[in-house]
Amino acid sequence: MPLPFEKPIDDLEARIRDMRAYADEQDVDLSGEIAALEQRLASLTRETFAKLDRWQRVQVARAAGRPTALDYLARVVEDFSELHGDRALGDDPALVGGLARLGDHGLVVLAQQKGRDTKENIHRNFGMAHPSGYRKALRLFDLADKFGLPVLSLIDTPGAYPGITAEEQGQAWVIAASIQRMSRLRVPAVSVVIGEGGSGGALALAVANRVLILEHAIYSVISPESCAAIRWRDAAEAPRAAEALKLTADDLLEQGVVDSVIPEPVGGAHKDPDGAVEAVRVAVSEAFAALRDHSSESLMAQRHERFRRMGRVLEAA
Amino acid sequence: MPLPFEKPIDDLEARIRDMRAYADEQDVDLSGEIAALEQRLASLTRETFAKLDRWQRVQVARAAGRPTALDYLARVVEDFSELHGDRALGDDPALVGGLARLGDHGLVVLAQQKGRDTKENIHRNFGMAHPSGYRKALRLFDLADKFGLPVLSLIDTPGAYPGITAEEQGQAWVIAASIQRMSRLRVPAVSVVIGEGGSGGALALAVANRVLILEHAIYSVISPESCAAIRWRDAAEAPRAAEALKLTADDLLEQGVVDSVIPEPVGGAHKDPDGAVEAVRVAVSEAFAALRDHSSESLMAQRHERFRRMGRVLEAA
Amino acid sequence: MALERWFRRKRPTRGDDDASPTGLWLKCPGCHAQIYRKDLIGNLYVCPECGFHERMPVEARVAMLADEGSFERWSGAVMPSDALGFVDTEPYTERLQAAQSKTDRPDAILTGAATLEGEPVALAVMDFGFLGGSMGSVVGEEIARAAERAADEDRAFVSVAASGGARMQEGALSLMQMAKTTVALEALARRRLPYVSVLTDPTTGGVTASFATLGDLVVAEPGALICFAGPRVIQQTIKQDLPEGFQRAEFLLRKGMLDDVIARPALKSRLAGYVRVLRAGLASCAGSAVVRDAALAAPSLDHDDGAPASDGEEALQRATAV
Amino acid sequence: MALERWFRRKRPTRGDDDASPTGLWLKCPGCHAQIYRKDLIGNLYVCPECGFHERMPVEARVAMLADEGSFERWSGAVMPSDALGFVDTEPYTERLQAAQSKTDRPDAILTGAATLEGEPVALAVMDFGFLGGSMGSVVGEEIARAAERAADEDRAFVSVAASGGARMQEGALSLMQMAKTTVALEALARRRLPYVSVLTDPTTGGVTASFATLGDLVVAEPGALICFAGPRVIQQTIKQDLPEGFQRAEFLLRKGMLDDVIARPALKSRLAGYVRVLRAGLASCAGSAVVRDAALAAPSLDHDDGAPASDGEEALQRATAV
Ligand SMILES: [Zn+2]
Ligand SMILES: [Zn+2]
Repeated sequence: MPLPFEKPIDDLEARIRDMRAYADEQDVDLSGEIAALEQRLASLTRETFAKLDRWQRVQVARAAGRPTALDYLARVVEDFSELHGDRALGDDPALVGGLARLGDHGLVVLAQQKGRDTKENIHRNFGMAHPSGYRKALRLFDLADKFGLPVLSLIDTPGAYPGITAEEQGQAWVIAASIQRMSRLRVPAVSVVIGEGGSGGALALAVANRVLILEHAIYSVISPESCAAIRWRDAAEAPRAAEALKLTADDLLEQGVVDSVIPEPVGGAHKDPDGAVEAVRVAVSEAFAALRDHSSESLMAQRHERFRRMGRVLEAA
Repeated sequence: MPLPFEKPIDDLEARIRDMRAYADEQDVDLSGEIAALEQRLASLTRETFAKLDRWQRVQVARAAGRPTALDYLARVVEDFSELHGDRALGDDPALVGGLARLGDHGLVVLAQQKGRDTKENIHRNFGMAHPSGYRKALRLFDLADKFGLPVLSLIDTPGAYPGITAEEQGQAWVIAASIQRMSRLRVPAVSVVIGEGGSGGALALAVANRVLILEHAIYSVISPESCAAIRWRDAAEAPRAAEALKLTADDLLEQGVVDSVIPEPVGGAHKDPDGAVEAVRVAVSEAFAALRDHSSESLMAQRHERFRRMGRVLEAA
Repeated sequence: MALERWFRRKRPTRGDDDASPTGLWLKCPGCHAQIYRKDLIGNLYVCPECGFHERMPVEARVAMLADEGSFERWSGAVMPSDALGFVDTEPYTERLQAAQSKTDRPDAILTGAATLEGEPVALAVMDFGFLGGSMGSVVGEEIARAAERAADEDRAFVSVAASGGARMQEGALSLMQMAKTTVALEALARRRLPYVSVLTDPTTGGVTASFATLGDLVVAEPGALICFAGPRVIQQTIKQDLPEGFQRAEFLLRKGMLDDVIARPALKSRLAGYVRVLRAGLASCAGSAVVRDAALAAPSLDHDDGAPASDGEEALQRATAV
Repeated sequence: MALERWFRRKRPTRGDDDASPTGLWLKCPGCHAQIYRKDLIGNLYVCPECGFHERMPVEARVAMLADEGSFERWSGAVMPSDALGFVDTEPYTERLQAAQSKTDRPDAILTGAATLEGEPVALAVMDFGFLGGSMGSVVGEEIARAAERAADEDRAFVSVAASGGARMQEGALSLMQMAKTTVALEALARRRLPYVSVLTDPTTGGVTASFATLGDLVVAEPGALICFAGPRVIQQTIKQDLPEGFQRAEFLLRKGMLDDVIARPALKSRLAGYVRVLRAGLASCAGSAVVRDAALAAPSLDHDDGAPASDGEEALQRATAV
């Protein structure tokens, strides 16, 4: 199902498909026409995605078919082996953790996993972690530090889960603890916002030396819908809220919240998952390569300074 | 209600009380007779308690009216201020923790608390801690290390609680973690077995530099009743099991499991709670005084060696 | 913000925000008794009838905690800015100006030096009356500077939180204050200086999920609402009623999340007592305790207040050169 | 011990202990199929029909894990003694002799060096067939020595637990093995050598509550009973039925207590993979990682195997003098 603004692209794709089928069936040569249409398709896609407004980007970031964290892990790292459990409350499928290899060194991986279909979405709680998810992260941060394993986190969550049990088990406490623990990592840490970077639940795993973001991913203090409900008293004003929140990759780069933007294939990651995965693989490898020879002390210091300077204030006269 | 073997002592006490009342009532001088009876009482008590068998000592260790951990804390340390919660599962009333002062330095205190009556026993779960109790201990060990606060633990538990929730929440995991964490303390740690030192649930808080035990307290791998049920298939054989387990203060001193025995007032701590509290206060103060100038490294090393050498093996020829 | 509205609706007389009545008599939300306003104020904003803790103005809080004449203000050197050009039904800049006029402070926080029963501390008190105590760049910066200056001046740090969460008008920059305040606390940890956090009604969202729950000790006032997600958000998510007392201080104490719940009249002496004990560790163990977290002792971690922040690559190079 | 009896009653065909039948055919406790004994053995004691994991003899376990010809036995230098003169319906000494004759080993454990897919490790495998795999002084000492020797020889440590808990015939000394094995693991931690713990059916009591759950990674075999208190003890305490699957490996995985549940055919390669990754950390971070736990790096913590242990006061003096 295409996104609303993808309708013309989708229509054009259908026309090309039809024309191909017709050419095959009738055994006529329409290659010239098809090539022309494909060129038009390419430029239409490029133009459409070049002028997406912020609300449209939110929709791309959440698009069905967009690769999920596990899709990236399958090829960004090698030999991913999942480790379960937080040793206290349970094992949270919304926040996947484990060991992997990247080139010649080991890696600890943490990934917020949305579902690829309804069933998985329910199992993964739509990528909204409970406290046990963040506790699992805390445990794996310790493991990473003990064995000198760099940490890769993939961010894709509407936010930490808001529910009775989550509150009872100290959702706020574990998010704060995760921010603190990650800031103290003695190993290189790289985070990639691959879809939706939702508020504190995203930040808890994104206190990294390098924070990368995919071109059409978003990262925000609040969802546009909730922001609209509060500030305009109408969730339907989400598009205006998205504009106001300045939550796109480019916005975040400008604000200094992310370090770089990973270009997506034309038409978005959901149009070419393999291309998106490869782009992330290259970006992640480069980010770790740039960090790997630094000492623990310099890595901590850099992470500390990176977050210490966040924000915009005016010095009083 | 006296213990079975205390009956003669109890009878003699009653006679003395009656005689005093009679003397008062009739305004006659019976001071000579009373003094003689009191002397007999003293020697009867002394003799009775000098030849207690192991099962009788188990009964003294569990006697109603024996001071509980909080009774000791009220006077062994100053300004005890309870700290609650494990930041994950709850707050366990069976395992009390907090800050206090001892002379000129601060202290972290952990205490297994049985009830002083049925209502408190239910509230305190008879001194049987859940995983959240041990998690609270883990948290306070961290606090102690961070601020250089010595740790005092008072041991009095039939054991860690055996129940569904306790197993679900990893009772074994938290006991192991507590043993490990306490062995790594960078501050002096003193443990006092004040009543019943029940198995792993007791050891979890007794990985100290100095392990003291009250004269009539016990410390055992299993309760005599459970041991009898397993080895004799009859819980009524508990007295034989108590003999076999060698679980008295003197036995443990001989085995090298405890470092010293704190004498109780004649007739046991329950006969003279104030005397018992004072004896513990002096012993604890001396133990900390002897430890306070050692470096963290030496304290850890001594604790490590203390437990590393436990056990009796024969080197094969 | 959602919370702020929720409270206005459900607890109209509570607190010192816009909606609080200014008459001579107040109706206590706890026992519904009519309380003479002066009696309430004289009793630290605690209902003399039932002990209900009303919200307390920032200056009254400081007066209650600090030894007489000991408070010296630190905050005020930084002012909020509208980095995003945020406009909803009203521009953010106008909301800021209104809040500044109302409260006579640049933003939702007051920090400064004080002594508590003689113990030197830095105090940071949030103002729920300023845009719902929301945390934007200025609140984050003042918390960070207060923690760092406390460390420099060998003071313990005591924060009194009251907040609707992150200030969404500053977008992701407000989210980042959660990490900024957290890393700034390391200055205290490096020097083994205690940080005691007091949670008051209400403490929510990004403040609860950052510095406010990272105290060496975390305590709360009776009845205070403390949460990550506000009750309304949760109700909308789960479509069922919330348990009695849910997210209140006493509930969280039972759930293991708080060291204690402390009534206001006892708060000062309890805080001073905590600081006193936590600063009375053994000298023989203090040295190695620092070694233990050698992580935190790295000199390059020190942050220069007000110095222009270098970019990431520079920091990395610089730190590496140390 | 209680457990051992419980299993005899409820699961008569499981395992390699006294009660296991020795005929050619076995009835699988999982699917009740008749399995030819040789097929079961040839399939790593896993039922070819349903995948039920039977208990596995110690030597078969070593053969399954160690690269061919790589195993070198370490254990055997210490023998159990009857420190308490323990007698119940039979003297402890006689029980020991019977177990030694039956298993042809001094006590309930086999340790040694091996490689796993080339990764050098120390292996410690418990024998449930020896007095229910109970941990007395010898089991504790062998675990401790294996961990320490692994550290000396730069090997990872892999333990395979199967135990009814502490050996009550050794009284409090058996309880102390929980602490002894725990402190011995520090030798590995100091050198950042991985410790992977495998829990098999059954792992209970003092073994679960000490070294066996202190692995950097803790995994279990399918269906294994893993607990602190045995099911019968809990049933007696709470007087109600236990939930389906309670205390089994899959249940504990859901409860967050295990890194994974691994079927026996995959165990070796998974363990080797864990060790490989955990030993492939960055050199640039390894140094400071050691500094971080300077606590553990204190040279005076090193324990001399077999050297006569000094008493507490001496150790304190000695350590202080360092
Ligand atoms: Zn009232
Ligand atoms: Zn079968």
